[in-house]
Amino acid sequence: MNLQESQFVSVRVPAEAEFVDIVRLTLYGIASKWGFSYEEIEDMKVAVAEACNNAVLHAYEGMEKGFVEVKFEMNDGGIRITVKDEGSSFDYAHKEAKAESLHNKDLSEINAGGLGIFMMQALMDDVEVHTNAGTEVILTKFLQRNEELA
Amino acid sequence: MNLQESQFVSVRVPAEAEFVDIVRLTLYGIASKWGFSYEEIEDMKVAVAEACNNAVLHAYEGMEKGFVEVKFEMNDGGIRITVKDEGSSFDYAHKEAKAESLHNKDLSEINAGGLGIFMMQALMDDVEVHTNAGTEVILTKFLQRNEELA
Amino acid sequence: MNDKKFTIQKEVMADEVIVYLSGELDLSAATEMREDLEPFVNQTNRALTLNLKDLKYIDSTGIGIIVSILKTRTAAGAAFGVEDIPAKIKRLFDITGITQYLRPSNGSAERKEDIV
Amino acid sequence: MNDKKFTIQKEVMADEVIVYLSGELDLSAATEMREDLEPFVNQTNRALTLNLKDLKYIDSTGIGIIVSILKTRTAAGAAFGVEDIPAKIKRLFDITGITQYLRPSNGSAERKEDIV
Ligand SMILES: Nc1ncnc2c1ncn2[C@@H]1O[C@H](COP(=O)(O)OP(=O)(O)O)[C@@H](O)[C@H]1O
Ligand SMILES: Nc1ncnc2c1ncn2[C@@H]1O[C@H](COP(=O)(O)OP(=O)(O)O)[C@@H](O)[C@H]1O
Repeated sequence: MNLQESQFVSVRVPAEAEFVDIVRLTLYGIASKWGFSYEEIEDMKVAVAEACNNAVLHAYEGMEKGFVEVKFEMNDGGIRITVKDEGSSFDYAHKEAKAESLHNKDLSEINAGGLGIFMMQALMDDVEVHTNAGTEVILTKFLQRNEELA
Repeated sequence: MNLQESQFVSVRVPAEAEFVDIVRLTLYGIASKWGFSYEEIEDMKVAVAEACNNAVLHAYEGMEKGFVEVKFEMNDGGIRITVKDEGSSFDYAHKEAKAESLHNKDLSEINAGGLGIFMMQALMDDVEVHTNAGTEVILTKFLQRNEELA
Repeated sequence: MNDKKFTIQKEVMADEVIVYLSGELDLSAATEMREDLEPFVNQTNRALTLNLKDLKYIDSTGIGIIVSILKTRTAAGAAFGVEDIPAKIKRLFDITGITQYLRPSNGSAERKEDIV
Repeated sequence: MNDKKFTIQKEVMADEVIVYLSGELDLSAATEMREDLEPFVNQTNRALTLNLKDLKYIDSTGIGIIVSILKTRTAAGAAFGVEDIPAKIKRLFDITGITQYLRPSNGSAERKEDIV
């Protein structure tokens, strides 16, 4: 599986709202090629879009808009999707601690934002975030194999 | 139009046959966003695939398979698509001189290959090829504007 | 930029507005949707219903807009409902926990009784 | 690699084989198509017809395969035809100049008379 492991596809778009659908389209092509189900692809589409939306909305605040680069790698276990921007960093540990759904909340307590990180975590098997230079969000989804193939 | 001119999308895939459809998919997303018609997009799909096929088949002969990178740029006049590999170079002027269709040929004279460069030229408004380090094929399609917009 | 991937259609009646959302409600559609619906969100004398039958995609951006409409309508004591939610959209509503706040609006319930 | 984007179906009759190509005939499908059709290309006692009704994409790779089948069949004096060519595929056949060599095979012509 060495060959497979070194293979990747990447797509780079301007950090603007109207290009996020290009990333979703590329994801669709790759993930269906690599054997993910319709439902899994839909989940990944939303998770990847959340990471791209954050790059569009938050990464380049107060500076010139840059790019978002999304890299898709397949290995034995699943797909690893890296969403990278070159914007300003932020305190992920702090934001992650606050990431939660609207369950068990009263309507007056909830507000319209802050669901992005929560959604990524809910929809993927693993979420890792590096904020050294810009932000790098690494989303992993395991490939469910058929009994026969296992 | 300065902003538009500096915007580009790029996609990078392994130089293998099964990834060329990802490039076609990305092209579809970009070109429909940028206002090209269904027919124009179909023409561009084939032209871009011809350039990618050549990178897959010829660029990395006798060496380790590398990547194909495809860059889509929109400017006032149209779309500029650059298909780039890092493989061995070739004599484009020589190949271009031989690029022709099967019209006016007898069946016994024709063979199954050699249509790629001809197709790119027939389907795009402009084809430019640089073969300094690897190959860079630059395909241009003008955007037909409506009367009202002109 | 051509190729409309998100569209909004409205059916305006005496005591209810039904808003049909179709296509992909993502970040690039958010401003349009907010601006387009604002007058109806603020009209408290008419029930407001979002019909999601033809909605193909939503993410936290769209869910955020729905939450904000919900809060405005609730604060104003005005009817608001969401109907015909496709399974794949419902799944995201369940995951985020917005489902508990969504029910078909009164307006839409009456409308359905009328038809049946 | 899942998600079959190109499929080949064959209808084998006493004196004709009709091969239905559907989906995208690109470089990644070329080897499969060549290997799959080889025995029928070499069977000169049966007419060979390619039906392209459901073909959505072709490029010089696929056109090259058709040219090579055409040359083999012509050299062997065996019937070969291509039928139901969608407009967008026909356009590429016209541009490359392959159209002049393609006609429905005898087999297919007789078949049609039988049916009508
Ligand atoms: N790529 C990024 N660059 C800079 N800041 C980010 C990035 N991604 C997330 N953040 C920060 O984390 C916060 C939480 O993100 P999220 O959970 O997606 O909710 P929302 O985007 O709705 O605020 C954001 O408000 C922002 O401050
Ligand atoms: N990216 C490339 N790298 C190296 N050689 C190339 C490349 N593209 C084209 N060539 C050379 O140009 C020739 C003609 O290409 P083309 O017209 O597409 O026909 P075909 O690929 O069927 O031979 C190829 O056979 C090859 O020798």
